[in-house]
Amino acid sequence: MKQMKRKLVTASCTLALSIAAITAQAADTIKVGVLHSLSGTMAISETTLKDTMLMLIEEQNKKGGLLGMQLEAVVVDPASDWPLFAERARELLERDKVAAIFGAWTSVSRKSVLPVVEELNGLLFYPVQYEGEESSRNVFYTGAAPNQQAIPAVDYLMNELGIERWVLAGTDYVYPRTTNRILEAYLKSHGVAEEDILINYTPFGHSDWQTIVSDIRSFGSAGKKTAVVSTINGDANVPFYRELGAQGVSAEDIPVIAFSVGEEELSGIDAAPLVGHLAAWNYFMSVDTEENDAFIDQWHAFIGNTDRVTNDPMEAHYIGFNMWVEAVNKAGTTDPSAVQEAIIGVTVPNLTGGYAAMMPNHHITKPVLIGEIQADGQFETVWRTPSTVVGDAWSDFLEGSKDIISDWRKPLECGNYNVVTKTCSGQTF
Amino acid sequence: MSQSLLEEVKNRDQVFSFLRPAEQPALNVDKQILLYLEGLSVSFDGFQAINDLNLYVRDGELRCIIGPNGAGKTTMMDIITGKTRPDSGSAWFGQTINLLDLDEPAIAQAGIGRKFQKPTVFEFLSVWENLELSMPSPRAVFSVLRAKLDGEQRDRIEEVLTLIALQEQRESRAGSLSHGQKQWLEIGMLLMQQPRLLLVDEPVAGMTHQEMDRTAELLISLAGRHSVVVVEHDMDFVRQLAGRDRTVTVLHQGSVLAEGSMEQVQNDRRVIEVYLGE
Amino acid sequence: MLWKLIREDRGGQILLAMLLLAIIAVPLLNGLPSDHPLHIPTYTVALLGKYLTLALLALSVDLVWGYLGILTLGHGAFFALGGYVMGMYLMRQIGERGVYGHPELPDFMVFLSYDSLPWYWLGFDSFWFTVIMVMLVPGVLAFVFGALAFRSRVSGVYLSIITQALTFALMLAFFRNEMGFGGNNGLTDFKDILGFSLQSRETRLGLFIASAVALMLGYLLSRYIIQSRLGRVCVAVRDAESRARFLGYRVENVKLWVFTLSAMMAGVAGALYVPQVGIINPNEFSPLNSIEVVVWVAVGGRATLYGAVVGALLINYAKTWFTTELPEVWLFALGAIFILVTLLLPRGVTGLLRRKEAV
Amino acid sequence: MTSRIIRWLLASGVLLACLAVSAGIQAQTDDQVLLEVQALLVSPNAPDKTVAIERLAQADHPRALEIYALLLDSKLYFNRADDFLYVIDNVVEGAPALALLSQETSLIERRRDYRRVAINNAQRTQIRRVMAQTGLNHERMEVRVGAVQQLMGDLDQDALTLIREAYVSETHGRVRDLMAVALAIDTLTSGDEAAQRDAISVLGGSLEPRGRVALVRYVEATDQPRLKTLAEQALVGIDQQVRFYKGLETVFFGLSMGSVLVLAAIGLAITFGVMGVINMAHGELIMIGAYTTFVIQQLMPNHIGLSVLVAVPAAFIVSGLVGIAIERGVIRFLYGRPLETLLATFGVSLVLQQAVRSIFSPLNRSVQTPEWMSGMLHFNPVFAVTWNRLYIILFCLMVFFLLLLILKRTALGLQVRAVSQNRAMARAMGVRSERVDMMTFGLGSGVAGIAGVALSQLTNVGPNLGQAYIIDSFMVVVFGGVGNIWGTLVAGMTLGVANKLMEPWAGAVLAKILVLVFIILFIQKRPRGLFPQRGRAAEG
Repeated sequence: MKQMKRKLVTASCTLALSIAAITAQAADTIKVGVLHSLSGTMAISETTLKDTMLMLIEEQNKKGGLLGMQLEAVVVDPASDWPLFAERARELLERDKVAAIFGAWTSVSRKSVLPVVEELNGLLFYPVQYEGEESSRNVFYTGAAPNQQAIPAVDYLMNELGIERWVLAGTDYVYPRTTNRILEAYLKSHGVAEEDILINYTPFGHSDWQTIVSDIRSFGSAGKKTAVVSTINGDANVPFYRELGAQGVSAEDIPVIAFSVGEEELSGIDAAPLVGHLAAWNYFMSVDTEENDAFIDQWHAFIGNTDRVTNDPMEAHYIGFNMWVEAVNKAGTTDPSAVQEAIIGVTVPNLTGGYAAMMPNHHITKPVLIGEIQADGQFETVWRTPSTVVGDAWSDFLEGSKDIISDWRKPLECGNYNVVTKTCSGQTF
Repeated sequence: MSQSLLEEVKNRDQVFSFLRPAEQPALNVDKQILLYLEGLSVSFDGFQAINDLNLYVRDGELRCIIGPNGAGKTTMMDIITGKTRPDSGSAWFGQTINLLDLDEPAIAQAGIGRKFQKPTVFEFLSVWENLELSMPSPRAVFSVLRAKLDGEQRDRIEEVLTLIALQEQRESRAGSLSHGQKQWLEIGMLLMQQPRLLLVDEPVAGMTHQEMDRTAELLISLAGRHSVVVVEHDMDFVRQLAGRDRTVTVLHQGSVLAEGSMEQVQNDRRVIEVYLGE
Repeated sequence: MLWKLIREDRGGQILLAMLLLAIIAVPLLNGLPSDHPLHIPTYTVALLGKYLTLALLALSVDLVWGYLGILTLGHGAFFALGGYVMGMYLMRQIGERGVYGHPELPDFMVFLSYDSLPWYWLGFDSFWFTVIMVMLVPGVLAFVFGALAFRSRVSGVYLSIITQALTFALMLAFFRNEMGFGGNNGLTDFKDILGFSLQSRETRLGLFIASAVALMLGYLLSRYIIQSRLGRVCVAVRDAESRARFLGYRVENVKLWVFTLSAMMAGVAGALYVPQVGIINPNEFSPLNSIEVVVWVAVGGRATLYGAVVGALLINYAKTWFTTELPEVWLFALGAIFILVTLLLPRGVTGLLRRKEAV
Repeated sequence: MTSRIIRWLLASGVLLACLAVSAGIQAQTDDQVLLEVQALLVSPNAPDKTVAIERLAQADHPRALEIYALLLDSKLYFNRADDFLYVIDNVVEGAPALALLSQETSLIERRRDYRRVAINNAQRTQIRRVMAQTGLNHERMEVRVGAVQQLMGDLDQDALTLIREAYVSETHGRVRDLMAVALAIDTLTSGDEAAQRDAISVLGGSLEPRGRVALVRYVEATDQPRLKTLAEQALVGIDQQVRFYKGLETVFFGLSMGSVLVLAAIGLAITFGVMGVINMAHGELIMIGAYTTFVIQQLMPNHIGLSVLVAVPAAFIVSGLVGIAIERGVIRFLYGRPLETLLATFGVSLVLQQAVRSIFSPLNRSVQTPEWMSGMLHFNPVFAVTWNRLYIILFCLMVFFLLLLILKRTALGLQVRAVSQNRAMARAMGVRSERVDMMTFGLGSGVAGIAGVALSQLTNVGPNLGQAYIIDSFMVVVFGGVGNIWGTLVAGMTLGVANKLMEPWAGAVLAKILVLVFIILFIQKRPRGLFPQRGRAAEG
């Protein structure tokens, strides 16, 4: 009994002491938090981003660090567990006093972290495309908003391929739901009839696509050119594409355009039957620019494997990290408030031969690229927007949000300002 | 079914039957018969375990049942105690209680106790607690939650402890008892239950000769106040129990092959055939 | 009266004493200046509070698994339901402060263009209604499920697997956006509880104390049951179910009531968990979570009650430590713990310290 | 081949016209055309490539088909330094690059120097259309069907002329029917009432979706009431048949989903049903089977078709050995404590998952589908089944009956049944129960590995593969009745078909929830599943 008591006491003491010890550490480095799952279901996507961050930080240190100090990465594992994301973020900010956090994947993890970074006034750079409808003082969205991915993609299909009939297929969660609602409104505003739109939702990890692919085939045999806009997420894509291949749905008959399938996802699929299907991103590994070549070489050297691919969220981290570095240099400090002020308007090169600028709504400018899948799992760009597109936090096609704007510059300093009621809602501080 | 329910709902002059507490009629043994088994049949996957079985046990009788393996002895007990539903036939406890309407706890509360072939006691509870749980008392969850032992009940447990010679082990875990002691404890639990009918399945398996003698004595002493049905393999023991005038029933292939005194049964040609042919 | 419940329970005595100590000491230490060596940051307070709610969940599992022998692989469902009920209350508390500034509808409903609150969201603006529902919703589900399953004598492995099916079905259902619970994103961005900001130090301390008190009450209640004759009937049912039946006990009723009570405890744990972690999402229904809880109990020592608490604290502390320090090793470590504990420590880590065999 | 093109070109009015247009450049040699095409193809502008493709067709270039094929297979590259076209199989340093024009082979020094000549969907369609025109006379029936379908995508007069000519000499029924439909679609818009009547009857007798579309359009547009009625009747007839075949298709989908469930569950039915061991690591054994397939494909990259066949015994052995290791290392200490095996094997599953993450990385691995498993078996235009699903159903039945044979007819099976019914007795009879346990568990695990091979053809090969199937597998076994592998078969197929029947009206998510709720309720009604073991053995 006594032993047990002692054990419990020791356990709680170690906990308290370890926390005390770390806070006492001297601040001769600038800490950067990396918050990506290394275990659990999300590890499949997020591990790569952790490595990307380590590479970028290492590179920056080679260049002499930041403000004369070395950067130090603090890597933690939220283990694909959403509450753990919040806990880890709090740990990074309170215990490790990181200057910025790069991390999260999927909206739910970001939503979990959001209250924490707002409360502790941290900085979060979120690198994945998302549904929009959010703008926080403390979060910088370096992935695409729907108007930087979905809408240009539909424009392409409509104008270049003459698509008249649409299947909107997605996994049942907020990103596909919102994207599809925006697209539905957008399509209807372009004169597409109700019966020419088929919306379908499937659960996470859905593995039996026979019925849905067969439905798509019969929907597409009505004599009008049909396309599938896929917001199917993660693991469900492989069986989906395999079923498309098996049922002989070729890209020439019914092209499928995906927003969540990138080079890394394709590396797990036999891409040969999928040649010609499409994806809309802001970056493709195949883009032929010097910056991109350098980035790929750097990545291959860092990871020690020339077969590894690069993808869009990696570019988002590249841009986000460089923007943060720039802003810190501009502000002369890593103090989050100063960086928040300094970062708006910061412009850094992206990897596709242009520049990305941080806008007042904490979203960035991006070109939109449409690529066709090639047999080797790469994308070939078939179309790109003539100029970059500004990320729109609040969609103009949704009833609730079309009157809302976001501007974090003084004097407005509001992420959701309703221009009709002239109020700034949802800001607790 | 739904029709009659509907009728009932319309008829508002009485309480709905499903709201009425299920009342058990009192035991009635006017005809001196405690247990009626008539035309029972049951089969498992085509195997006819019980086949048109008819058996009557008189109130206060000690009845021995013998039969080769697979004769249906245990299945018969299962039917009486509600564990197995027969495919056809009827089983009545006294004249008023239809056993086939009741489930195991209800049958136990109606006054039928059962001892298993393999001694089954609550191994993680002490001997005392085993007996405490066997005591007849309200079985509803909340009564059990608040139940306390009163002096009279303690005396009763002490009494049974003495009877089964486990006073020393009262605080021991039942799991730590020897095989024979477990058999005794189980019998003790049956006694605590104060059933009208005791079903005893191979009570002396694994007992020494002295223990066997004591068990026989005990069972014989119980007869009269309780009816006792003993299923046993051990012929010596059955002989001891049945004495000269108690009825012995021989089961074979799920039905009664012979019935009578031990002597009659032993000399029955069919019985000899069955046993020798085995 | 209370003392009687734990008179013979040394583990429980120590546990309750430590909880009492924590209730007094943690706020004091938290009040120390932050450079003091014994200062406990608010972050740790919230973490400890979370551990305590998980310990309460483990306790509720031990009650049914340790004493009734029902290996439930779906207790996470009751925990999550309690959490969702509390989450609904917290969502309603946001009021006009949502991003769309809608006076009544939570953000995700505006987002999915609901025009009014679904009926099942009504009433959750009242704290007391929520408190009742926190226990009632898991309780009713457990009661209905238990009434069906125990009456049909589904037991052992079959029961374990249908509890798993239950929580799996609920997980899929809550993932659906049509359900009106926010789908995959769940409920989040809570602002305050009973008018106190969830981000303030005082509220966090308050929630920590509430969790500790809930755990103490849960422990005492479980002890009360275990000490009574009902507790002995439970053990009897666990070890020889048909014997208990032949003694006249309505096994299904015993199981049903204890199971329901345990589910309500799990619901309370979930309700306290959600404000401290700030999010509730269908993943809490994941069958793997429920299995993990069972393992906490096994690690701590089954059928001891305090063992469940110790196991929950131990494994969760290990999880926090490993996923920070050695993320790649965490699953190996967790897997190894499962295997080693079942093979080598069937009585759990507290079994090493126990002299007398517990029931 | 080339001669056939020429023959056809001569016959074809279309390209005669083209040739006439290009008469001015008749003098150009083939090489000049190629140079022109090369310049167009290396251009970054997509329209230039369209012109290049057209140019090749116009010039009736002898290498046109070859270049088309290279473009479709994306084997055509250009060097950024010299802007020449190269044929490359595999762009890695040191691999050969064959210059398209000079036919000289060089070695790749830097793979970044070579860029693929990528074409888009529109150009792919363009190429296929050009190739379809020759395909109408191809010796293989499938190619001819494909060609007609390709041309039907855009039925202009040229295409119709070609089809009409080919129709005369065509002998194969299916191709003729398809051609007839194509011609009827055209006739429907002609003014001749008798011809239209015939066309309607042709279209009414066909299930070709394009024919149906033509009828629908005709009904909408026509002003001839009698023909309209006829067309409407034809449509009703078509729709009735389509509904019937849709129903058939749903049943097939259900059976195929069911066979996946059965495959995933049947190993569990042995370990769980026969031995009473709850193996939570079962899913990971499936995963190991799938990874074995991946490894085998890596080992024999040039024999993908064979690799899947090799993978079946390999996966059986690998998973079986892992299973035996689990049995020897963990489970044998826990017999008679089923609930504790659950916890321990859950630990094993976590370890295996993380091990796979460490060895193969957390990314999904790509397993290729062999040629013989891809494509579809067409019964008619609205009903076709995919070969891979068909093979998997057959495979599932094969595995099932093989197992049945092992359990019923072999010494091992006899011993397994003996041990599962009465361990002590079997031991007394001289059965070495330890060995039987080991073999049984190995058998169940090996079958899980085989299931992994099948699943690798349908879904992700990644560390989460096992988890996705473990709950479903348990549901199938419990629903079918523990200890009865017939039950597993019936249960898996039932659940698959039920799921698929519900999916169209309930959606995939709700269908799955309903199935789960159904199982929960069913277990209340029959606590021991569809085919329970009865009698004394079941009480044990």
